[in-house]
Amino acid sequence: MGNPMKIRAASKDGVTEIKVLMSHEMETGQRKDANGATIPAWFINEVTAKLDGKTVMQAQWGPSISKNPYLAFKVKGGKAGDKVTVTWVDNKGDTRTDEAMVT
Amino acid sequence: MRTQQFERRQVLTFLGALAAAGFVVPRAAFANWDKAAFEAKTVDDALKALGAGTPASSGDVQIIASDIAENGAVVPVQAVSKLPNTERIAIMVEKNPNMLAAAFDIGPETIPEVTARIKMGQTSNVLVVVKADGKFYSAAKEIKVTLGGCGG
Amino acid sequence: MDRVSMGLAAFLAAAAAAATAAYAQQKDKAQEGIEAYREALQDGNPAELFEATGEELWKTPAGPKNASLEGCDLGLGAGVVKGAYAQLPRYFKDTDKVQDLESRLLTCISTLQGKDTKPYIDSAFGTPPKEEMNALAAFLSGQAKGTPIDVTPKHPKEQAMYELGKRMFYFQGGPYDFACATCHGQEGQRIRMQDLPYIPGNTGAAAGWSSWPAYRVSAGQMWSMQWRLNDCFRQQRFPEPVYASDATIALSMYMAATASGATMKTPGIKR
Amino acid sequence: MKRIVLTAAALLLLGGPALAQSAGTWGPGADDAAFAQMLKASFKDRGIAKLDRLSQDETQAFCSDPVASSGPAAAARREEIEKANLATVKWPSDGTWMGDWKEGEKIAQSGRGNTWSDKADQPNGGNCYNCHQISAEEISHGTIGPSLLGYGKTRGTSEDALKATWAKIWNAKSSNACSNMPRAGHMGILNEGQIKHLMALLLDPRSPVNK
Repeated sequence: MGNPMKIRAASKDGVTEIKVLMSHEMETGQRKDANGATIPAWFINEVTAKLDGKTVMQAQWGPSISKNPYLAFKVKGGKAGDKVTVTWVDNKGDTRTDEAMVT
Repeated sequence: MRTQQFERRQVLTFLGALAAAGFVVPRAAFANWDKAAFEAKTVDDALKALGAGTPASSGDVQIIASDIAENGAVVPVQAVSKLPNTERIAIMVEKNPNMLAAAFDIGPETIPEVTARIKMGQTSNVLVVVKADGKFYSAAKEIKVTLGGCGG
Repeated sequence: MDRVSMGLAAFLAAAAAAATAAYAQQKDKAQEGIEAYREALQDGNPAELFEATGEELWKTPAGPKNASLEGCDLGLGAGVVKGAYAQLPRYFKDTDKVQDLESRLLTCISTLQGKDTKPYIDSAFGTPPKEEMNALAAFLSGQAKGTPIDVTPKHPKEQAMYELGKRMFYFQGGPYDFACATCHGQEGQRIRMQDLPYIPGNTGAAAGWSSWPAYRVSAGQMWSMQWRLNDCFRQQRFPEPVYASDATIALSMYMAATASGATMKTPGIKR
Repeated sequence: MKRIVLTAAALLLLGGPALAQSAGTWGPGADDAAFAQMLKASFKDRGIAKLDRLSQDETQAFCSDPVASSGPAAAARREEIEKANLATVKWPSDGTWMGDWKEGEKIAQSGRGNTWSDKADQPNGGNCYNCHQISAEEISHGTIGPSLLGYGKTRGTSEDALKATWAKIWNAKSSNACSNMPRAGHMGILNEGQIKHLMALLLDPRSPVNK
């Protein structure tokens, strides 16, 4: 299930800014371990964000996204107290969903 | 292909179980991961896979990033589209083995400005490709990756 | 594409000319670029993920005594975490020792939780169980963020630790004749593109001390101060310092006392 | 007045064990015995980095005290140390001074070697760019050492210039007792062939350093 995400969402002048930190190795599949064996690729490949139940962002990622990914974007609308839900799925099929309130 | 289908079934089973437990949003919320585009080894192949062909260079597509990265493991990049009806924003790193880093599907209420952090194996062009009103546009910026620290 | 070839042409032209003025300008641009990069990193610090893990470790009962670490006295009284990190290292009566955060945590892990601390000392950084120390350091240093560093050696053992740390700072050894002072003993120098804080001065000591523990983007790891110092000694070509040993605490005491008065910005984010 | 000061000083000296321990540059509690004890308890062998690396030679011991090793009083001792280090320099065995500047550039770029995570059989880097500007193309360079851009252009390749450069790389303490620069040849960091490549990087007119 992975570790919890850190989600921040703040509404100002009719725009909600959403910032998400995710805990993930984002292994490229290009690296080798100490014994010379290739470390298999392991990365988040899909991220979905919802604001107040409505999908506002769907991202597809490759292994070129940095370890412990950070994603920030802005949405028109949204107000304090609205619920932000972020879900990621990785290429091994592991997934995690976390929520935060807009402030 | 078989492997991919198998993986997908696994994902579905896993998600199904989680959904039943009330943990996740329905499966339908996810776009299909574009394997062809993400496994493309050249910019042209990736653009083809994204259906972008040869995107027009546009000043309305902006890449906000420092000219130099102190470390290639984490390079902050903001991709901005000033084009009306932006549907999709993709970030590519020309010299990475997996050159497509990310593709963002933008909802109608979402402002087409996304910030992400990408890996860069070496100094390279970073490309942002935008799909707006069904057409494709792009911009490029070179980001230098420096060798840092004592190198020991 | 055009931008690249133009950039390259300009770069080559500058290189060919090797004129001091052109070079200086280019260098300034490089410096500017690096500063913009560092600023962009500040926006989202993955250290926060480790702070969350550390908080859980702090609050969750564990060990033979099935106790949490919440009763740990970090110097401001049992269980007080707010600002405690900014006043470490310090002398502790119960152990009759000067301790930094991590050596103090080992004491609490032993006394409160009843765990054997040897695996914590001997395991490699970033592997269990020592990885817990990075998360705890992220959490506890975060609890001191924004508070002033307040470390003034008063107790004779604190004063001795400070002096030993200062002497350690200048101690040369190994095949490269390196001391900490080789890189951190002059003002305004760089190694490659990295500015080297001048540790014997307040500003430099503060630049270092107030920003560690930090998330290292190069490795994608959360580094405690002990890990930071361990890697300094590695690059110095020294043998390995024992985890939480006196040499590391002495150096920390020297740095923290020199940095006293500056504001804690922990946990930081670094290249 | 004088008497009072003297009395006060005497009192201080007799004052307490902490003060009595004060030794030279270092304050109370950091005398030789206490410091040696701390070192012994604080380090361990790892990989190729063994504890014997903490046993200082004369140069290292002298330069580890910033107060005692600087200033006019230390001038004679500095000169002695420089002489002793100069005597360690091994000159090129076959009379040729310069190798290939391209190889030299690679050595100058590399900072690898001699840490506990390195293996003994891998060639060491020279660490040069960590501290010096060398060729103009490399913008990621340190500033602890002076810029070497145009090094050969300003110095030429006279016997004196060749010798001075060789001696500096082989044993940097031969001309500056407490230089921050490692003694690449003397300490076995780089071999004769590698040093020749670095010589070429600095002095060969074809090297980018001299363009």
